[in-house]
Order: sequence, then structure tokens, then C-alpha cells
Amino acid sequence: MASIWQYANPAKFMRLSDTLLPWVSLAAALCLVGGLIWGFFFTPDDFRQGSTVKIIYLHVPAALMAINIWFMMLVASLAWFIRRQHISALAAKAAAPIGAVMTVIALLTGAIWGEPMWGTWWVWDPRLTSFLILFLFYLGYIALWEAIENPETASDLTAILCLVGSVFAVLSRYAVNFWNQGLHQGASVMRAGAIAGDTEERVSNVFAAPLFMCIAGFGLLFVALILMRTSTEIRKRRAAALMARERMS
Amino acid sequence: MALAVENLSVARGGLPLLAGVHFRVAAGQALILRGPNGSGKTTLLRSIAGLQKPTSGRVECAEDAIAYAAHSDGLKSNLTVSENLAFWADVFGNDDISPALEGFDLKSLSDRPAHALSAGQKRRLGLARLLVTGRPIWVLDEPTVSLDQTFVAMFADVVKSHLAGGGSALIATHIDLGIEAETLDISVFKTDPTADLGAFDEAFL
Amino acid sequence: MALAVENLSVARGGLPLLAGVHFRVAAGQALILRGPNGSGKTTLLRSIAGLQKPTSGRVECAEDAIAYAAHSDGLKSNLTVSENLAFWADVFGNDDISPALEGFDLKSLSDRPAHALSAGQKRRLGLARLLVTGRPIWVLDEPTVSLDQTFVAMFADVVKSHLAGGGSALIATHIDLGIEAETLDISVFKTDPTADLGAFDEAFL
Amino acid sequence: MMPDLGKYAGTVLSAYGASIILIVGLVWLSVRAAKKSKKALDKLEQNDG
Amino acid sequence: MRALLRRDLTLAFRSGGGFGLGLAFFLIVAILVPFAVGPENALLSKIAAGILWLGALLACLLSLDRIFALDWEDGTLDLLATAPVPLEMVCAAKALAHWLTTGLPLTLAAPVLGILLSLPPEGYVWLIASLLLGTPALSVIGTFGAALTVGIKRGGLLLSLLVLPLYVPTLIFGAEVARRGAEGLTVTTPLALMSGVSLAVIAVLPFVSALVLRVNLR
Amino acid sequence: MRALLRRDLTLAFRSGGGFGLGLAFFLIVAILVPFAVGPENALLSKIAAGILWLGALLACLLSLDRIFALDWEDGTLDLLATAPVPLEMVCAAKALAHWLTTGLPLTLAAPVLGILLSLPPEGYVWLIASLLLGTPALSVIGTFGAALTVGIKRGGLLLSLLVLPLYVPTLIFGAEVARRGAEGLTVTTPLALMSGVSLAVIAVLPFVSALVLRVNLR
Ligand code: HEM
Ligand SMILES: Nc1ncnc2c1ncn2[C@@H]1O[C@H](COP(=O)(O)OP(=O)(O)OP(=O)(O)O)[C@@H](O)[C@H]1O
Ligand SMILES: Nc1ncnc2c1ncn2[C@@H]1O[C@H](COP(=O)(O)OP(=O)(O)OP(=O)(O)O)[C@@H](O)[C@H]1O
Ligand SMILES: [Mg+2]
Ligand SMILES: [Mg+2]
Repeated sequence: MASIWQYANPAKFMRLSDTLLPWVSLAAALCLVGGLIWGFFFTPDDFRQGSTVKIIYLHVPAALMAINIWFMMLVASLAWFIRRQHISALAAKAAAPIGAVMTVIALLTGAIWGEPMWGTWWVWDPRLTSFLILFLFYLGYIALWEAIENPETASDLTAILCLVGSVFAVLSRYAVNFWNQGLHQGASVMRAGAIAGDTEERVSNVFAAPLFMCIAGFGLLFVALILMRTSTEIRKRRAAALMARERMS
Repeated sequence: MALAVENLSVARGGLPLLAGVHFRVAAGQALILRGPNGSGKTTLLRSIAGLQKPTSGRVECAEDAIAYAAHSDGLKSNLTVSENLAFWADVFGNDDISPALEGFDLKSLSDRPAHALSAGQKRRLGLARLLVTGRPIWVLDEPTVSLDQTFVAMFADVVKSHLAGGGSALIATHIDLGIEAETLDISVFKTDPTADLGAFDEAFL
Repeated sequence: MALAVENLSVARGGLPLLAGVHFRVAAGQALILRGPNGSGKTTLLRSIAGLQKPTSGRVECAEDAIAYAAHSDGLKSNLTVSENLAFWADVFGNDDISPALEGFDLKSLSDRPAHALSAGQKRRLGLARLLVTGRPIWVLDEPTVSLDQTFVAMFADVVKSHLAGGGSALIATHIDLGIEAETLDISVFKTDPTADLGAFDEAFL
Repeated sequence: MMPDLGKYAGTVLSAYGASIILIVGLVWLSVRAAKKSKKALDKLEQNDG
Repeated sequence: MRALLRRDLTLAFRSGGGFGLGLAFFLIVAILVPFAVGPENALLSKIAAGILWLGALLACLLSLDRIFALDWEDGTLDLLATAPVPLEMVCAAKALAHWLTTGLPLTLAAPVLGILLSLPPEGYVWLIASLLLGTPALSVIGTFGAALTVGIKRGGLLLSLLVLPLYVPTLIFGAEVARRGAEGLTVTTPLALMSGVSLAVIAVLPFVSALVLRVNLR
Repeated sequence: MRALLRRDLTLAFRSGGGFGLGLAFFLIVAILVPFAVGPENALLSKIAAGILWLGALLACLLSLDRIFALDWEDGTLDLLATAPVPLEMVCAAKALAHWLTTGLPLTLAAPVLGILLSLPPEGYVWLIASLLLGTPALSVIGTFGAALTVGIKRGGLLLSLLVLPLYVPTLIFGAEVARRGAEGLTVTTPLALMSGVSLAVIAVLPFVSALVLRVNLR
């Protein structure tokens, strides 16, 4: 069994991605549509939050993805530094816009949810605030990619930004926590999985199953998108290389 | 051998420009690089000076031996001529700027801020910087742009005495400098643009 | 007479440089300005182009007849070669940039962003701008800086055909362009630095 | 078929609407970019012969 | 002058700089204010209208030096001055391009940031109205300031210093409109005053800017 | 690297740009805030500490692009990279020069502006202390951002976008110190945290900046 690094070869990666993409897309669509329909049509209202609980099927998966995608970019950046295979850098580049959109979804659905629950669209709660900061990091990262012309320089600099940014993101999280103690729910998805959710604070079983399905759907959607977008980036690079050669002759 | 370049390939903007460049410059000698516009002289010189990574090949020379001068002279328009020189002298650990001032006839301009110089005067100041670096290998990219005949001759004199002192020089230029030196036309190292892109692996760059 | 300069005096940084400059350039003719570095060529050309006020004297020519080109070419590094030219063509009310592209052999570079050009290629683009202005009098300050011999010749051809079409040109340069034209050494108009400052009234500027 | 969303109908529907628009938009843009790059590359490689 | 306007807009989009980054700055000021003054909603909603106006003004200010500086450095301005277009038109086109790439997006983004600073619901309409009427004045005044400082290397901060006092009337009336709007008071007087300032400035300043530019190019 | 530091300071004084204008910007923000949020003293004194911190931060931010951009444009950076000085030292000297020409004067000016915003008397000591400990971090982080965006034409606003989220921890702790100080509460925890952040940043980031610069010069 060869190492997974063989797929860092663009041609092999493209072949892999071409074979995987239809299946992953299909699975993503099934989970996402299924989970959302299940959650939206076939779960009861919460006794306290009424029908607004249905927002959880979007909010929580998006929030989880938002953080995890940044984490994936961090890993890809490290891989770029260590192995210097362009796929890693390109995958990080391809992931950033997805992460940014996920952050926006989490922020939007959260804000929409907050209006009936807390009586305001926005509070400077630590969790929400750190999401906003995360969004800024995504924006800066994308903007830096766009601004630098030389692809190798751009890979290096954005990777450094990702590393330094991660450290500062964690630091900001603590700073924000110190600055304001929050209103937001504690993380209970994981506990809900472990202990069968019973307390009202936790996500109870009725909601848990479709929620997990949606989380899986978002995850698969991310995988499908990243395969597609990384291939796009590879093709763009190759096209640029070909074009340059053509111009020379 | 002061500077030896072996099998060097350079690229610009992801485009291979030159491949297999090789030459040697001995102490006390100069080499003139020629080549039509856009052939890659600037790119080659930057690679040799260490400002850009060559795609392959080696540049061999003593460490910290190269003084590079290109179109941008690194002058601060708010500082005077002598302050500009003094700064670079200081960075390179020298403290006497008067030979540099004399070498390019800048004595009379020494208190003039750099923004009040004409194109040729700026250029002279940029070249005078070479003298305060105290480095043996000069790598120069079109050094005589904007200079009139008198100062081209003066520049040639400075280069000659640098060579006489055991230094060496690598100069890209389009005009005749009046320096006795070998000439190398870099267009012979031009890469073949029709070469195959390879097995589409990392070569997509 | 396309351009007539009469008794022109120019100053730079409050310092009188040239006085009593006078010459005429007829339609179909060119005039080459020479002079050592720092003698005031740039200052003179800027005054003639109307970018600087002469201290005295007159420049006579038809209104809006001068196209000026100096070291800075007014290129936007983010725009492509043809976009850069198209912008200037548009400003000057033309719409065909292909003669300009052909005149300086820029066809193959036309989709390249300006920052990805070499020094000489940038210069050619800057000169191509002259062709889209459609103006009869070209005022050029060291136009061939960074150009190799081939392109100096190409530039000379463009100037010649401009002259043949009834245009005229005023060119400051240090090298030999291969254009048949009168040459004027501006050092003859150098102001006498020992001249009296006058009655110390308005002359303190 | 439509469940009764009660007084929060607007809230829930706008949350779903906004998210679905964003997701579909992202997918659409990604697919379009992929198609465009594929076309451009195919054309170039054809030229290469 | 359509050519110039078109080119400026292309450049703003293509360089990824002009457009979007002003917005980003605005966003960031709005986000940092709570970190600086503390997270209480009551306090924030009191200062929201004013801070948003101030933030928009600063975001506008930061992009001013792009108006002429780039064209100056690469010699475009010299060449434009010898081209057959009146400099007045150049100044007007520049100001318009600046507004389209900063003032307008800022105005459209303001309501979103209003949410972050818990601006009272009554405030939104008047915030947008005042920004829509006020930002053109900011662009025109800024163009004047940029014309004054053209040719000064990195004149960015000097530019701010010159322009800020000129921004004071617009800021006072604009913020007053937004603040009164947020408190549910009538806004006619400051609105009328601000519109007056904007109109006068738009009518007169491009000519002054052209004059200044001419002096600077000489 | 004394040569570089000395030259940077000379340039900052001589160009009349770096030095003084950051101060002026700070002054103007402090002056404009009352215009924007209204003149009530009670409200102002509540937000004074935070606004002063924010103003200092913005003033600092605006001068960041001077750190490397000028040296990049005229080729000095290329030449420095081939000179016998470690780039780490260059970055440290640049950050120090930036702090001496902005952070320090801003800190000294803050108390004066505190009067304008009716900062409570207890606040002054802690405002100065927090600025004195916090602004070096701002300069060092800013140098990192400037190194990232060097070579991007007019990268000023991109620079702000990149640097501002990095400023969040310093701002939060710094403003918290100043705010608690103004309210007469104890400040030890945020002060310790801020000093920790500053120290860590000063110790590590110059090396990262040098790395970034090397990549950019390549
Ligand atoms: C705009 C604002 C909001 C943001 C950025 C946000 C962010 C997040 C994040 C990051 C999570 C994931 C937590 C985890 O599982 O680790 C989460 C979960 C959750 N959020 Fe929000 N949220 C926002 C507003 C709201 C509002 C207004 C509500 C409703 C009252 C809410 C209710 C929840 C619930 C119930 C969970 C699931 C908690 C769990 O079981 O893990 N959120 N939110
Ligand atoms: N970013 C880029 N992308 C593609 N090609 C580029 C890029 N930058 C430069 N080039 C090309 O690389 C080639 C070499 O440029 P270089 O500046 O080294 O030439 P040169 O020999 O110094 O020419 P000159 O005599 O005109 O200065 C040129 O043909 C130029 O068009
Ligand atoms: N601000 C200033 N103050 C004083 N003298 C100045 C100022 N600017 C330029 N000069 C001087 O004016 C003279 C004329 O400069 P100009 O640029 O016109 O020369 P030039 O003939 O174009 O020279 P070159 O061939 O070097 O380009 C020079 O000697 C220069 O030193
Ligand atoms: Mg070159
Ligand atoms: Mg000249």
C-alpha cells in the first residue's frame, strides 16, 4: 500500500477526484436533503423554543464546519511547509471560501435564531464574537491569496498567515471569554451523543438523529466541494503554464 | 575563480526563460552579458545575486561577496547624497565614503537631497554605492542608463580600477562600455518553449 | 513652423539652469537635444510640454499638438498591454490601437499585464502610446533607455515615418539614434552661475 | 404537508431560505468555475496537439 | 471621460484593493468598538449611529490617497494634463469613481453593521439616507485633499490631517440625522443642512481641485 | 543595525510624515468622536478609555504601510537582503523605529486627549500604562503584516484587514485595563495577560516577519 502522499501528484489527484466526486456528491445530496427534510417536516417543536429549534439543523452543522475547515486549512498549510507539494496549498486555497460561507451561514442562522430567543439579532457573546473574528480571518486569508501574483509566494505567505492566524484565533477566544461571559448554549452535541440527551439544555434524541444526518451532509458536501475546487485550481495552474509556454513560442 | 555559474536555469512568472547557463568569472576579470530585450538578463542577475531562486543549477562564489545594483538604486529622496552613501557604508561596515564620492564626481553634490538630482546624477549616486560595499564581485544590470558619454567613461574607469584591485564584475548592458572583457550573449541559453510539459505532475507550474 | 522656442529660460529648484534657449522645429523635421548629465534637458522638455512654467520666454506651437513622453510611462501594472493603450487611445479620442501595437512589435505581448514586462518591453509600450495620441509634435526625454539595438532601430523607423507624415519631434538623448536630424547642444545656453543676482529684488527666487 | 410553524414561521423559513441560497450559490459557483477551467484547459491542450 | 471612469473602476476591481477593502475597514471598526468600550448593548446602541458615521468617514478617508497618488507616481497624471480633456472632468470622474467604489458600498453595508452595534430599529432608514446624501460630499472633498497632497511621498496621513477638518460639517449634520433618527426625533433641519453642504461641495470643489492639480503639476 | 534605526528615525522626522501625523490622526479621532456620538459628558466619559485605545490603534495601523513599502519601491529592501545584516535584525529595527515614531508619542499624547473626552481622573495612570505596554505589540504585529503585504501595490487596506484580527487580543486586554482603571477596579489580571501577549509577540514575531520578507524578496 503506497502512502497517501502519492495523491499529492496533481494527475493522480485529478483521477481520484474524478472517480470519487459523483459518489461523494450523491451521498452529500442524500444526507443533506434527507436530513433537512426529516428535521423540517418530521420533528416536533421544542416546548420552549417552538418551531425555531428547526434552525439547529443548519446552524450547528455550519458552525462545526466553519471551525473544522479552518483546522483543515491549518493542517494543509503545515503539509505544504513540510512536503512542498502544491496540492496541499491549493486544497487550503480551495477550502477557504467554503469555510467563509459556512461561517456566514452559522452567523446568519444564529442571528435569525437570536431574534426570537434573546430578543436581539446580535449580542457580544464570546462564542458569537469569536465566530465573527474567525470570519475576519477567512476574509484576510482569501484576500491575501487574491492579492499575490506569484503562486509559490502566495502559497508560502498564506500558509504563514494561516499558522499565525490560528495562534491568534485561539488567543482571541480566550481574550473574548475574559471580556464577556456569554449567553450562548454550551457545546452539547458531543455530550448528547455520549449520554442519551435528557436534560432540556441538551439536544434530545428526537432532534439528535436528523441533526447528525445534517452534520454528515455538510461534511460530505465539504468533501465534494473541496475535490471539485482543488481540481479547478490545478486546471487553472496548468492552463496558466500552457498559456505562458504558448506565448513564448 | 571568483564566480562560477553551473547549469543554471531561471524562470520568471512561472515561465522557464534560460536553461543550462554556465560561465565563470575570475578575479580581476569582467564579463559582459548581452541579449535582446526580454531575454532574461535581469532575471539571471537577480538569481545570481540571490534575490530569486533558480529553478535548478548552482551559483558558486564566496559568501557575502556580491554587490548587486539594478535600476532601482535604493536612494531615499529626503536624504542628501552623502547621507545616502553613509547609510550604505554603515550597513556594510565601512565608514569612509569619500572615495565613492570622488569616484563618481559627486563631491559638489554631496549636500543635495537625492530628489533634487537629475536622472544621470541619481544613477551616479546609485553606482557610487558599489564602492562603499567593499565587496569584490559586482553584479550590475544596465548600469549606464541615463549616463552621458563622459560619465560612461568615468564608470568604465571605476570598473577597471576595481578589476585591477582583484575584483570582478558581471555586467548586463546594451551599449559598448569600453571595458576590455569577454562578452556572453545569453540568447544561446534560451529554453525551448515547445518542450513537453512533462507527465503533468508537479510540472504544472 | 511646428514648434518655435524663443528666448526661453528655465529653472529647477529655484536655480536658473538655461537662459535664452531658442530653436525652431519645422513640420517633418526632428531636433536632437544633447547635453551632459544635469544640464537641464528634462527641465527644458517639461517646460515645452507645458508641465512647468518657464521663468521667461515663449513656446509657440499649435494648441494641443504636443505628445510628451518621459521616463515614467503612465502604465498601469494591473492592466494588460492592450488595455493600457486602449485607455490612452480613448483619452485622445482614437480607437484603433493596432498600428501602435505593430509599430513597436507588441502584438504578441498584447494580453500580458504590464507588470510582467521586462524593462525594454515596458519602454516600448510607453513609446507605443505616442502613436495613439495622434499628435504631431513629439517631445521625448531619453526615449531609448533600456532598448536593445534592434528596438532602437525600430524606434528610429517609427520616428522617421512620423516625420514623413508631416509630424515633428524633439528628442533628448545621449546615444546615436540613427535619425537624420539637426543636433543642438544645450550646454551653450547654460546660465552663467557667476552672474550678478541683480538688484536683489524679484531675483531672490 | 407543510408543518405548522406557529408564530415563528418567518424566522424559520428565512433561516432555511438564506442558508439554502448560500449553499446553492457556493455549489453553483464552484461547478461553474470547474466547467470553465475544464473548457479552457481542453482548448489549450488541443492547440498543443 | 467615460474612459477614465471605466479604467478607474476596472483597476479598483482588478487590484482587489480599492473595492472591498474600504468595506472591510468599516466592518472592522464596527467590530472593534465593542472590544474597546465593552459589550453592553445599552451603551452600544446609544453610540451606534455616531460610530457608524465615523467609521464610514474613516474608511472613506483611507482610500483617498489612491485617488491620485498611483497616477502621479507612474506619470499618468502628467500625461493626462497634456491630453485633450479638461482637468475639471478628470477630478469629477475621479471623485465619482471613488464614491462608486467606497461611499456606495459603505452605505449599503451600514445597516448590517447597525445590527452588530444594536442600532435601534427606527435608526436604519435615516442612517442610510444620511450616508447616501453625505458620502458623495466626502468623496469630493477627499478628491480635493488628494489633489493638494499629490506628489508628497506617502502623503496619506498628511492628507487625513488636511481633509478631516473639512469633513467636520458633513459629519456633524450626518451623524445628527442618524442619531435623531435612531431616537425617533425629527430630522428635517440637519438633513436639509447636510444636503445643502453636499450639493454646494459637489458643485464647486471639482473646479478647485482641478486648479490645485494644475499648480501641483507645474 | 543602529544605522538602519538611525536612518528610519531621520526619515520619519525629515519627511514630516511618519512622525507627528500619527499623532495628528489620533487627535482628530478624539475630536471627531464627540461630534459623532453627541456631546454628553456622562456618555463620553464612559467610552473615553475605549475610544482612546481604539484611536491609538487606528493611528498606529495607518502608518504601518510605511514600514516596508517605501524601502521596497526604491529597491532598498533588495539591497538590504544582499547586505551583511540578518533580516531578523532588520525587522526588529523597523518595528522599534515604528514604535518610537508612533506608539511612544501616542502614549504620551493620550492623557491630553483624555481631557477632551472627560476621562475620569483615576483612569490616566492605567491608560498610560496599558498603552505603554500594549503599543510595542501593535508595532511588532504591524511589522509582520507589513512584511506580508510588501510588494502589493497600495496594500494599505489589505494590510489593515490582515492585521486587525491580530490586534484583537491586545486591544481587548489593553482597553480592559484602561476601562477598569477608569472605573477604579483592579486591573492586575488583564494587565498581566496583556504583558504576556506583548512579550510573546515581541519575542517570536520578528523571526516570522523575517521569514515572510525572505519569501517576498525571492
Ligand atoms: C449569530 C450568532 C451565533 C453564532 C455565531 C453561533 C455559533 C454557534 C456555534 C459555533 C455552535 C457550535 C457549538 C458546538 O457544538 O460546539 C453553536 C451551537 C448552537 N447554537 Fe449557536 N450561535 C449563534 C446564535 C445562536 C442563537 C441565537 C441560538 C438560540 C438560542 C443558538 C443556539 C445554538 C444551539 C442550540 C446550539 C447547539 C449547541 C450544542 O448542542 O452544541 N445559537 N452556535
Ligand atoms: N510575471 C511574469 N509573467 C510572465 N512573463 C514575465 C513576467 N515577468 C517578466 N516576464 C518575461 O520574462 C522575460 C525576461 O524578463 P527580464 O526582465 O529578465 O528581461 P531582460 O533581459 O532584463 O530584458 P530588458 O533588456 O528589457 O531589461 C521577459 O520576456 C518578460 O516579458
Ligand atoms: N529641486 C532641485 N533643487 C536644486 N537643483 C535641482 C533640483 N532638481 C534638479 N536640480 C538640478 O537641475 C539640473 C537639471 O536637471 P535635469 O533633470 O533637467 O537634467 P538633465 O539634463 O535631464 O540631466 P540627465 O541627463 O542626467 O537626465 C541638475 O543639475 C539637477 O541637479
Ligand atoms: Mg532588464
Ligand atoms: Mg533628464
